[in-house]
Amino acid sequence: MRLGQLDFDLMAIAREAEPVGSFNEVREAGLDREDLLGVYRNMLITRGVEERGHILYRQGKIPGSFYTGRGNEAAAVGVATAMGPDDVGTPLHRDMGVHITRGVEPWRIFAQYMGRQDGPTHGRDGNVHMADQQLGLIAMVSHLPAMLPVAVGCALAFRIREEPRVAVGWFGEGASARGDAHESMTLAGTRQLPMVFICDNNQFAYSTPTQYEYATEHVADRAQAYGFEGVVVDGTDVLAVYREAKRAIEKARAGGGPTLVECLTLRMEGHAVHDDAFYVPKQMFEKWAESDPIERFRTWLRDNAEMTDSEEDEIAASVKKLLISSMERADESPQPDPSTLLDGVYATPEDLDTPHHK
Amino acid sequence: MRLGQLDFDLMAIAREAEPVGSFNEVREAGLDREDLLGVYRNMLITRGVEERGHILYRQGKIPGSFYTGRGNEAAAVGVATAMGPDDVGTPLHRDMGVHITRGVEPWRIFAQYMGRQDGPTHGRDGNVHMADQQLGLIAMVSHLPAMLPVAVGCALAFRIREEPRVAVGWFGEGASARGDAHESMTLAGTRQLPMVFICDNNQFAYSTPTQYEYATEHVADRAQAYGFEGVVVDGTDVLAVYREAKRAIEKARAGGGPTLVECLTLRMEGHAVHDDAFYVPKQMFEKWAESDPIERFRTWLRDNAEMTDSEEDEIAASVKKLLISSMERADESPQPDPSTLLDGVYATPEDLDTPHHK
Amino acid sequence: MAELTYLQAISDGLRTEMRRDKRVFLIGEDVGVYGGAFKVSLGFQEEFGPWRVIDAPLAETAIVGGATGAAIMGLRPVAEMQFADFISCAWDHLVTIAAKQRWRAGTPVPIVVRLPSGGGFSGGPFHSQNPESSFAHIPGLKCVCPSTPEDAKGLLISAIEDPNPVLYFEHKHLYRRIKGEVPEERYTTPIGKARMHKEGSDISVITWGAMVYTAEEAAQQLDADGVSVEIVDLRTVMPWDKAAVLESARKTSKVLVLHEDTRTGGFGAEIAATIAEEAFEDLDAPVKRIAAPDTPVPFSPVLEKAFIPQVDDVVAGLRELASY
Amino acid sequence: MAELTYLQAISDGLRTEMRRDKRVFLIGEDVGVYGGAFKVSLGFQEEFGPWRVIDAPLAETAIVGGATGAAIMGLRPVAEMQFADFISCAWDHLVTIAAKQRWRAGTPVPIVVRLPSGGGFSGGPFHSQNPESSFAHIPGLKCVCPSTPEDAKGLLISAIEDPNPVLYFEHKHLYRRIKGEVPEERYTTPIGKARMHKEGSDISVITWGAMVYTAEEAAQQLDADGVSVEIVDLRTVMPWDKAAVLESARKTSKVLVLHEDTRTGGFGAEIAATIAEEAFEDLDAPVKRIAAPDTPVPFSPVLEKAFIPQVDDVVAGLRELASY
Ligand SMILES: Cc1ncc(C[n+]2csc(CCOP(=O)(O)OP(=O)(O)O)c2C)c(N)n1
Ligand SMILES: Cc1ncc(C[n+]2csc(CCOP(=O)(O)OP(=O)(O)O)c2C)c(N)n1
Ligand SMILES: [Mg+2]
Ligand SMILES: [Mg+2]
Repeated sequence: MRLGQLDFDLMAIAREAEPVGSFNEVREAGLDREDLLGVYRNMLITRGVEERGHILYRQGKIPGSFYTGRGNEAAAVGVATAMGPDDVGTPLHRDMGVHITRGVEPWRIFAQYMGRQDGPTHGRDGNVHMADQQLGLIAMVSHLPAMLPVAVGCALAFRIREEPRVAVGWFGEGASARGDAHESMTLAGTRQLPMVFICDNNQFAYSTPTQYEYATEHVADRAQAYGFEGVVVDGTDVLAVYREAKRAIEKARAGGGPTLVECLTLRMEGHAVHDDAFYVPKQMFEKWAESDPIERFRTWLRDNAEMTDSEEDEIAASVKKLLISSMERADESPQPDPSTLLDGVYATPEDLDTPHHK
Repeated sequence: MRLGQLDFDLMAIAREAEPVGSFNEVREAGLDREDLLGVYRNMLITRGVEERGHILYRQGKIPGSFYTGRGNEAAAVGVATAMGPDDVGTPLHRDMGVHITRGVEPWRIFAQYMGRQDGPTHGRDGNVHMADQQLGLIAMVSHLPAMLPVAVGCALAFRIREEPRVAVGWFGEGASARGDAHESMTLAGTRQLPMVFICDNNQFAYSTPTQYEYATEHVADRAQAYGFEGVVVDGTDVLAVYREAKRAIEKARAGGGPTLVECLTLRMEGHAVHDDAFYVPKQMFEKWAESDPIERFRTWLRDNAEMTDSEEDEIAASVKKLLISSMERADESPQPDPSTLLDGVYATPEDLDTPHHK
Repeated sequence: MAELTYLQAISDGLRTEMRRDKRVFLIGEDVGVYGGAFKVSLGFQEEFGPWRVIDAPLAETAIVGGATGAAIMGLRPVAEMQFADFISCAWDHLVTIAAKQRWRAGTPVPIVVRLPSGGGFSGGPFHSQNPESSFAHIPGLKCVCPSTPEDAKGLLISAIEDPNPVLYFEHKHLYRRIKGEVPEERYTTPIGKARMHKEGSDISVITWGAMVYTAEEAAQQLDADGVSVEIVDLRTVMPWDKAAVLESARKTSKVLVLHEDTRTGGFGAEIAATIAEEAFEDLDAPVKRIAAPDTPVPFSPVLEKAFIPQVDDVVAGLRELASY
Repeated sequence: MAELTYLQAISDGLRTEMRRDKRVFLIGEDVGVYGGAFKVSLGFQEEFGPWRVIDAPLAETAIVGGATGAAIMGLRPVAEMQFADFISCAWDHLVTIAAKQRWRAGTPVPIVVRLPSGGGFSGGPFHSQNPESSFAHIPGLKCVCPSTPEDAKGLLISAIEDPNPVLYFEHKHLYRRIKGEVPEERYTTPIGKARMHKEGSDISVITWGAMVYTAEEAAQQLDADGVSVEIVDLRTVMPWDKAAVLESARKTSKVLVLHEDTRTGGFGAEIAATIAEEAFEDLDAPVKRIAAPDTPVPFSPVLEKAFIPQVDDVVAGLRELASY
């Protein structure tokens, strides 16, 4: 269900991915029961971090604005789960699940939200403008989709060194309109680099519906225009997202070149806290609320992987405990020291003493 | 014949245009015999201007570098012939034929080449970086394809004012890799603006072959990714180019939205005078030399429109006369006055006293 | 006269011109149904329709470059950047085409680019910048930076009327904080003319945008010490009012140049260098510059406070000059 | 020591690093088979292969942004712009990501962007510019502008070694015109250190790039009048060698700042303002700036001659200072 129909013929040539059915199918895709419960847990943490963040914001503990990825938990966690330990990615402002899945500790995220010393950017940047490079993530900038050329550059490095690594770059359907998306896909496609493009298509760019951002049925239909495959997947189906991301990543790793995986969701909140999303039709919210990614996966786990009440409660409880202790720990983190403001504008040779730069 | 094959499957969804056969077909497309001889004459002038320019350059009369569009005469003249009097365009460095067809006097072009006062830019810019706005053309900048957003803006103005006018924007297959091309096509496609994109695909971007610039069979295959039609036409067949450009322009005028017309040619000289094009395989030059646009049209005119020897000689002679007198007149044009260097950095209200700005 | 906020004055100016001149239209991200990120164009699409208040794709080069094309065809586009920071994505178009087309090819480019700029509310590195100096250096572009509601309206109308590309820097931190009397009728505020914000005799402060108010608070403290501070609000950074600045410098013989953008290569350098060269004989002290330090804009309030010049910093600078 | 042209010295520096360090690679338009528009990398693809000398698509943001990604993964990319003018297409990437990533996220971005810049041969508005000031203002970027073959090699190697984004401005008008002794072995020239081009006692000229030679010719004429001119070749515009500049200013007490870029908001303003502020007591004359006028770069030789500062202009400026 797309808001506003285009009154001309559309190209539709991306493959539309099937939903995931049985547990066996998932096992083949490489996830055992423990993995699945881990995925579920990561989705709970993801939403929990953003919900708590929202509370902290309303309490006045978070400066500036505040963004969440509600509705995108399956897409973010699903893709991140498919990444290998040495793969790298450039997640965006709806992709908290990527940070969580890669292992960023929630207390550091709360510290980031609050602009504290222990946030990944030590209070220098806000909200999800952060990343732990040791976990293979690169911190986003506001400008969209300006991280895509950087992600493609990572893929280029892997190709030059002939390493079996893949770079994953995220972008929104709105940002797909910008030149950076085009130049990135052109370089990745012409050189068949080990790159996977993930489009978080949540159907709105702030208040702007998709027909003013692109003129195809799917963003993924454009992949062919860059010499690679496009896939559209239901972004609320974490297992389908995982399967498609896994295929794309392993294809890239095997030298098969890039894939564009479009995860279709709806942004279930306003663009940011200040936005009530009045411009999103009620029935759209209602319809998409029916396929809440977490509730959907919870049901699947109960029906297909015999998740028990006690397992479910245990996970919920441990996540809650984690979140509370994380908020407390973050709140103990000091404010950054203004006397350090000028430090690190320029890197020193010592900064390069990292595994990467050996 | 494309240099270097891509080792993966390509999308090919643009329509490949038929060559033009009979005179009747052409008449239907809107050209009578006199028009055809005019087209032929414009092609001769186009090549003549660049050949003479080349001589002037070797004589040291032209500063800086020097570019020609040899091999692109049919594409440029064909498209310009299809444009209506109130249509506008942003031709590039291979499109001398557009300036000629729109009526720019050759002596002004020679003056431009030589950096004289009577060139359209009065010596402020060089070579084809010029245009006569009274003739509906906008002067290109070096940056490619930076004029496309401007052309789309013209189309936007026509749409806002609901004028039956069309904007034509040129770009090379190499420049198709840049973000400006993507943003322009995105805006034109989502808003279905009265815009025609012309790709001068001469198979090289300086020394770079097409497989490093785009990963589709044709550049025009990308049109669908922007919600409009793509057409590939033999750029050495002036009548086929005319027909396809005419269709596209009238479709846009009628509210049918943009079209991307790709004119396939080979750049028959180096990128600029200093470049001997050693990187272009000899047999490519040989093959394409067989379909020289002017020779090809000359033959067609003799076979299909009974162009007589005397007509042919008369045209050749009058063109030669025009070129010689134009070079003389241009050579009489004074050098620009250095004391005027600072004039016109900022426009004055009087500058807006043009038909456009009423 | 009505009392309007700085934000309302911008809306008022834009609405006034759109009602008066059918050639004026607004294009930008979310300017239509949503009324723009800051609601400057709230209700405009209802009044002027979807083809004069255009929700653009997320594509700054298409927005500003498209504005240029429409302007060349005779319209009067106003392009809105959602934040000034994103103008970096159209920097190429502005410096390569918009700035040079008149001089090069005789083609005027009467566009206005609206740039919600400036910090002070934890916008972080990409929602707080003041990029005027990156444009003021480019011949052919004009840059205006109003500080009062009255000038915000008058300069916007002047910018739309101007036959050149004009970058209109609207300081976000003034949007709702600053109120003032604004004439209801249409009027213009001349581009290139400074405004005497406060007369004084001992030290001149040359500044613009939100720093005008920082300077004002600092000046009050120095008045208490019996030091009379003059504040010249530049209003236009390019072309800047050299005559007014030099006059003030010659009068007080001590000058502080103050801006919110970072120091090195900021536009204050041009102003300070010019004063030091042309008023050399009249100066009793070196021309002092106060600006943000050379770092990106920090997110954390404690860091941002250390970044953006504060009243105390200006007071200290003025005292230093007073006792020179 | 071999005598090399400025261009050969650049090739030599790049080849030296690519042989020494497998992490170094070159990416740009036509740098492979063609060897680059100016043949700096002629033969490199044969020696280093197609994945270390990469013919990129015509897409500057992909080239420079890709370099950033590869650098973050541990490589040492050198990105070539075909002409410095086209860096406008990657300005957003450089100021938004490359410049800020270290400060913001602790991620160094060790890239070099090579920029064939400058005029003097009728390149016109888009093949002649000197855009250093558009980057020197951005905290986190470094800008080097060598004027001699020796410095061209040494500064390129230093730039590649440097853990930051370094813009390497190579002046096209020096490529084949300027020859000099260049050590065959590997060496570095420190970034941020000026070079004393000519000692003198009466007037200091602070300059860089091709203007060093214009200043030299002018200085010879003044020597004839018995006026001793000192020429400081800045070599690095960001970070610039303030200590050396102030030392020279204090020594001669009269300073001319000279650059080929346009005047208003050019980097000369920063230098002049700093000298005027920090050497205020030592100056016997106002700090004078000579630069190109505020217009695009003209194509016609007669116009370009009126645009680029000429020896006569510098002589006149120096005489003016001498007789102040
Ligand atoms: C280059 C650029 N222009 C404008 C903005 C302001 N902005 C922030 S988010 C946003 C909408 C993005 O839409 P989309 O790409 O679909 O991502 P979503 O927020 O929907 O996940 C806009 C316009 C920006 N961040 N970057
Ligand atoms: C943004 C930009 N980058 C680089 C250049 C330098 N350059 C001039 S022409 C050219 C090749 C253009 O190829 P194409 O678009 O195919 O046009 P053609 O010259 O083949 O007609 C290049 C790289 C440029 N003009 N603009
Ligand atoms: Mg979206
Ligand atoms: Mg080409």
